[in-house]
Amino acid sequence: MGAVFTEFPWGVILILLPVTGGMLCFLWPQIAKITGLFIVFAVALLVVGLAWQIFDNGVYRHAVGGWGAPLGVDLYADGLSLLMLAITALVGIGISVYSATYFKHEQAVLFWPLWLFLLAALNALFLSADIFNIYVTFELMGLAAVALVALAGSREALGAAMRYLLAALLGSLAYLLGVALLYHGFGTVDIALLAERAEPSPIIWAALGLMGAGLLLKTALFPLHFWLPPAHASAPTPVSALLSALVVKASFYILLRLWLEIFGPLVGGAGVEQLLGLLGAAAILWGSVQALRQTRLKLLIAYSTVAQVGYLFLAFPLVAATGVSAWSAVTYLVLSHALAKAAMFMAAGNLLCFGGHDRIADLDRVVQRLPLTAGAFALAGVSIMGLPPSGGFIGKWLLLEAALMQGRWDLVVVMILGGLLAAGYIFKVLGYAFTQADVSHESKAVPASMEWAALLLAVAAILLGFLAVPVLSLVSIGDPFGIGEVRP
Amino acid sequence: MTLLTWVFDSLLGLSLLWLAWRALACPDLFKAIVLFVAFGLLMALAWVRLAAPDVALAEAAIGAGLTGALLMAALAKLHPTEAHDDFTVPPEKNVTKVWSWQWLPAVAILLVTTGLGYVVLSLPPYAAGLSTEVAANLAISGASNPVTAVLLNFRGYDTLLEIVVLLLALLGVWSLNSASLDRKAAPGIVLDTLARLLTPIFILVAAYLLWVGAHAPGGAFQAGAVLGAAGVLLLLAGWRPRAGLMALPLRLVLVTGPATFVIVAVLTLLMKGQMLEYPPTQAGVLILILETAATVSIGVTLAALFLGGDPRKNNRNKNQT
Amino acid sequence: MNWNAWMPPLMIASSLLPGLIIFGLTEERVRLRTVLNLSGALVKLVLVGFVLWGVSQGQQYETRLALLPGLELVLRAGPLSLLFVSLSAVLWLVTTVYAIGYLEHSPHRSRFFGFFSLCVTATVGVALSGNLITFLLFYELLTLATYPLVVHRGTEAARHAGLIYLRYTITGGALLLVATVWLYTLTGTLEFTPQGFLDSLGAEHHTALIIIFTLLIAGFGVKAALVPLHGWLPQAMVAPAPVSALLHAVAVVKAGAFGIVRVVYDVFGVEFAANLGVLAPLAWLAAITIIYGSLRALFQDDLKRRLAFSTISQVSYIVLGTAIAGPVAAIGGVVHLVHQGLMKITLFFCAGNLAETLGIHKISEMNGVGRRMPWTMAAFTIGAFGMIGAPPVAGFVTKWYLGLGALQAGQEWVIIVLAGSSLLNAAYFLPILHRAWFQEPPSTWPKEFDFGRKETAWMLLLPPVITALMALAAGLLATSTFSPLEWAQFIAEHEFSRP
Amino acid sequence: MYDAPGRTRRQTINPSDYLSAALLIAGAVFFLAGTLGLLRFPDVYTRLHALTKADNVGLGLMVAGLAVQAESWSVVGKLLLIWWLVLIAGASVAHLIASGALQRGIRMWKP
Amino acid sequence: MSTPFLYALVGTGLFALGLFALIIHAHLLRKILALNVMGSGVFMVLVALAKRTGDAPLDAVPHAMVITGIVVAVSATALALTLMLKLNAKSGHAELPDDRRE
Repeated sequence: MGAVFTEFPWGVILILLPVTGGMLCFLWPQIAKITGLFIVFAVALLVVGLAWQIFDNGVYRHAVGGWGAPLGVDLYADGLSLLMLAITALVGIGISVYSATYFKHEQAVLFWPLWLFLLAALNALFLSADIFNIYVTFELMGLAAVALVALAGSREALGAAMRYLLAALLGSLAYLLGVALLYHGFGTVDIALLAERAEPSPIIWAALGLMGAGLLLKTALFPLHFWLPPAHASAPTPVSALLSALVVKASFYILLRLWLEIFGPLVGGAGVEQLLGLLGAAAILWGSVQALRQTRLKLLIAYSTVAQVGYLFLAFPLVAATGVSAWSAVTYLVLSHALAKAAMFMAAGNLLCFGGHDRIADLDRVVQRLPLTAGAFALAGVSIMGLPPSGGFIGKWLLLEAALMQGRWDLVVVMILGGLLAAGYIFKVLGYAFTQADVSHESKAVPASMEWAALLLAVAAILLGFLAVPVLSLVSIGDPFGIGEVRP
Repeated sequence: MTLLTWVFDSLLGLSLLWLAWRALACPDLFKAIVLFVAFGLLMALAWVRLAAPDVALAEAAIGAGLTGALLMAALAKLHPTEAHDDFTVPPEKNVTKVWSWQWLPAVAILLVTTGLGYVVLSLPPYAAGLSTEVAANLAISGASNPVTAVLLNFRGYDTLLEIVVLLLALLGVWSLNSASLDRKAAPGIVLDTLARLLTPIFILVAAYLLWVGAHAPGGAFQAGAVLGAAGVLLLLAGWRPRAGLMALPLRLVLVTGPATFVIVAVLTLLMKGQMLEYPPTQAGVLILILETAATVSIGVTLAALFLGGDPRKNNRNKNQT
Repeated sequence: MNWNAWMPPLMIASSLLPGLIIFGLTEERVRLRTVLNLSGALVKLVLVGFVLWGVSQGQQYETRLALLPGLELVLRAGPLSLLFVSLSAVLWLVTTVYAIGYLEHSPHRSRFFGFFSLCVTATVGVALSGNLITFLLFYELLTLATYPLVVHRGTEAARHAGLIYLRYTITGGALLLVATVWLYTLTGTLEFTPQGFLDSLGAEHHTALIIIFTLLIAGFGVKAALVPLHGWLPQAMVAPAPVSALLHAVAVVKAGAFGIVRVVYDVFGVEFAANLGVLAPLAWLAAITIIYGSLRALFQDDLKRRLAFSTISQVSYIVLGTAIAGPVAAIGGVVHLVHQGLMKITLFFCAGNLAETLGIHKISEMNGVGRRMPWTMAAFTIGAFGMIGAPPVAGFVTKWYLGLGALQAGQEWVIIVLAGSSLLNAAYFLPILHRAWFQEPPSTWPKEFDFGRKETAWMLLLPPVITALMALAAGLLATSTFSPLEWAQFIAEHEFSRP
Repeated sequence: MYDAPGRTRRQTINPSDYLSAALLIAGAVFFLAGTLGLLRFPDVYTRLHALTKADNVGLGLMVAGLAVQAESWSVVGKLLLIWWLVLIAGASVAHLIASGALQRGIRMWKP
Repeated sequence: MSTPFLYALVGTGLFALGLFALIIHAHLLRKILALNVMGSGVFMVLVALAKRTGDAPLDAVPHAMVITGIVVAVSATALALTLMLKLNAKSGHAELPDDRRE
């Protein structure tokens, strides 16, 4: 029995299953919803299987076609990949449950196949060990995401989708040029082999510049964030949640991987980390201030994503001396932001559905009238602000610890300011949510499953605050950060 | 390298740059597209010079041909009513934004490009890449054309995902737009005849490319592109498939490629333990099966992309009203 | 895991679970809600009693939960914790009764009682915290749980007050976070230890430690309403009366003061802190706050605002007692935690009664109200005398020990502060009493509600009377076993002296 | 130009090579003329005229020149097929463009 | 300069041209063209440098990658064009809102 579990190719099925599901939804639209829900739950089970396997056997490597690198493409999963897959599955379930009632027939038929293809792309991306293969998964992810944004159909959404598509394609092309240089410099596109063969050279710098720029554009790090707020704000709600929670993280994950495996050891200490940290700090401040200035809820949340992405980059300059806590902080921030931001967008979607608008000043006592949704927003907000007890708090604690160990007071100040600004924009919303508006609006009932999906994800973001020890030991399997495994 | 080839290569390179520049800068969008198609054809020539005939075929068929057709169709829909004396659409106003700081990106890009050029030139003059690995395993790959071996065997996983990308693009297009299935009025006898005449030839050529791909330049993508071109021609001639075929049958054809890939992936996973690991003796057959399925899907998908919308949606809407 | 380890979580759960269930109830389920509230409060009381007895017998009650690698959540029921827990448990019961009466006809009661319970949960958590990060966790939870209570009325004014409240508390929380993390990077532990855990740090860290101390005090000082961080407190008066009572007497303000006590005694250690030279400025700050609060109170006509400034002044007695750095003064400071709670909650209950029964909000409207509501005003009088420090009410005991402790520590100036403050207290409370008892009542009250023959609803009347009696008892029976004073002495023996 | 493995290059020059060269050069001349016409003629109809006529003949000559070099008849067949395809495609498209231009009322150039 | 490097430089030049056009032009059709030109540039770098094998057999891996890339590019172009048309139908402009010059 055990052998079946430890030998089963969970990782491969994680990619093939959603692809199959997407095709089934495409072929038989009438069963799209059922298929979609089934696949998403099955994917979650597969992730559990993969986790079991990785826990037993250590890292997972699958040589597609039996060739192995450098000739073939490898799939690879360590603790970090596993965690990304897990969060994708978890948020995916929340989003699917939400979408099952959110999308009505016409849109539902379109949503499910696109979402399943996106899920396949995400899984493939987190499992890929091959930089060209990553390019293909990026395109799969990007096209699916753009089509999903455009599902909203409004003029704003179409414009935002267009801008998003252009940015995504530009990012991909820059990335691909970097891939070309790396391949011709070192004769392979396998990450592990590149890590072995690469040595400091102009090629490395050019590849870092190109791939870095492309990935930063996709990750929407300030000042390359211009495409994100309109896209995330005007997309259909579950799509906004998907984009902010998962898609942005995917490109960050690749950036992190490449940095850890290839670029970091070669160009570390040359100021790249400082630049990333600086941009991260700027993103936190700029994104937060912009969020504070918004009068529309979804735009506010989108700008909050811009700010939260900044936190992820603060870790880069802090790694040199404190390895463990800075990367652990990043892991934790990624996880908690995924959960919290998905919950927050869903809550915003519920409010939009309830009142027919998302003007913050007219929220009109939704705390009383839509308590589950308001609760979801508040709990997600706690994590975003980094208040205890929440996943966001753990991430912020670890990051602060790293910054203080290095005496980086500038970053400490930015983090604290970011937290205060976050509190500012979140309580701005909550304040109006408690307050009676001047004009009362008609309201529409919100389906219970949409409220509960948001609330449960938010609760998960809070509970994450108590799971740091197991989660951090899980992520250290395979030593993705090069600092040793922490086995409980 | 002889002087002649050097001159030729330099001329070709400069022509490419010049055509690209004109295509991007010329004020008339129609001309820009024509120039872009010409650019694509010259690219195909460059691929031949670079000893990449497979890429040349793909570029000519997909990069220049189908992309050009898509661009033209889009332009026609963008300005559907305005007819012009010189047979083109009106020049775009404000072709380039008159920015006083336009020099800024120009200088930045120039600097970056110079750096990139330096980096490219810093590469060693000889590098084997993966050529030895490919050659060593070619015999058991099931195809003697190394490009096909890479596409369908060594890196077959990329191709699986790529075919899904194509399907996904169609899904995206369909989610945005619906297409009419009404037969266009009076396609004209010449075009009609041409389409009737060429379609069987195109199918024949596609089959040939597919078959030849195993050992010579060609393969599923080129064949699919030719098939797609046939579809484009038929659509241009006003031909429309029966509405009844638009639901499941069309979709089944569209997913044939990716579905076959997935099935083969699962089967090989079960048999050999690794996804897409073919038994050497059956590799040739499996590749042929995969390529055939892919060709059909690619061809139909490309034609459907040219149609530019969901034919079923339109049908359904009409039934409702 | 033995049973003792279950006690601290149970004490927290006894208010958390009812709170969570209440959130799920509809407005109409009044009876179930009341049952849940009261049974939660009673269970907590029983648990606290049990643990109190256990601790006095030398039992250990501790729970640990790994939070981060190398860092744990620690809940420990020590003597000092229990003093605060007992106060919270008792006053929660009383306030719940009062709140049920007070909010009888107002909307959103499920939400109110839910957050109310959460608030108590956070307070108990703050009390039981065994290290600084646990403290921080519950301290922030307290901020979050009180915000909905402050903005409960849903008016524009409430929203504004909530904003100001958050501006102060969240900033304070951020300072605390920085200080805590910084401390952790220096020491690698955050465990509350009698006499502190910083002895081992060399002199080169002393500047950093002074800054950390300042940050911590600033962080806690926000909730403890130390001048100049007190600005939110008068604003928060917009909340319903039970909330004000809770904020002022039990939860928020006390959590801040308690935090300062913890920092001085269990993080830095009195001696270490005194050697660092940080206690004298703290004492001065407390003294300034005492005088400033009293002075401002003098000029308020709004009853609740006057009480709010009085709170600012009174809570700093606790800080003062802590900062004087002597064992006797420490007893005075710690016991005031309880005494001030009992007295101030009485006063706020009474203020609420006046508002709910007669529509009185201003002191100038209180002429002759003692005749109309004798029981309420009797309770008010006891509370007021306690605040002034007149024997035999509890407040006197505090001031006595503070003065004695100051003399013992050689800080005579404190006596002047105490005397001045008492004079000012008298100056702003006695006129109220004079108006209430000796002026002629007007022909009509601003907004009178009919309660038949009774002066007001019994659920509103009973709580202030009980708390007033308790304040009286705490003073009269100060030397009996299990009196707050005895317990404070027990704490001083166990926690503040070197083992 | 395509260096496929297995194919050997002939190094000596045969008489047939001269024929090829002549045909190819002649074809190139026609292409050049056609291109000039496309660029310099005044309206759409005359340009079409220049293009199709010159293209067809030019390509035919090219095909002939290459056919001389062909190794097998199947290659010759393929080359002829290409020429034939271009012929009918060119003719049809020229017709379509011209009729489209007429439909839209574009007048013919008169000197 | 040998053929591979010559074409690789042309490839970087195309990339740069495309990037410049992508930035300065407002019309979406032109932006799409620009992206296609950029893509061609990248593909050219990929294939050109693969010719550096000397006497060894050709390196087919980049060729296969470029074929994959071409298919991906046409997919993206098709989606982008449809999106542009839809946007044009809704807003009357084939330009992004911020880029439009009034």
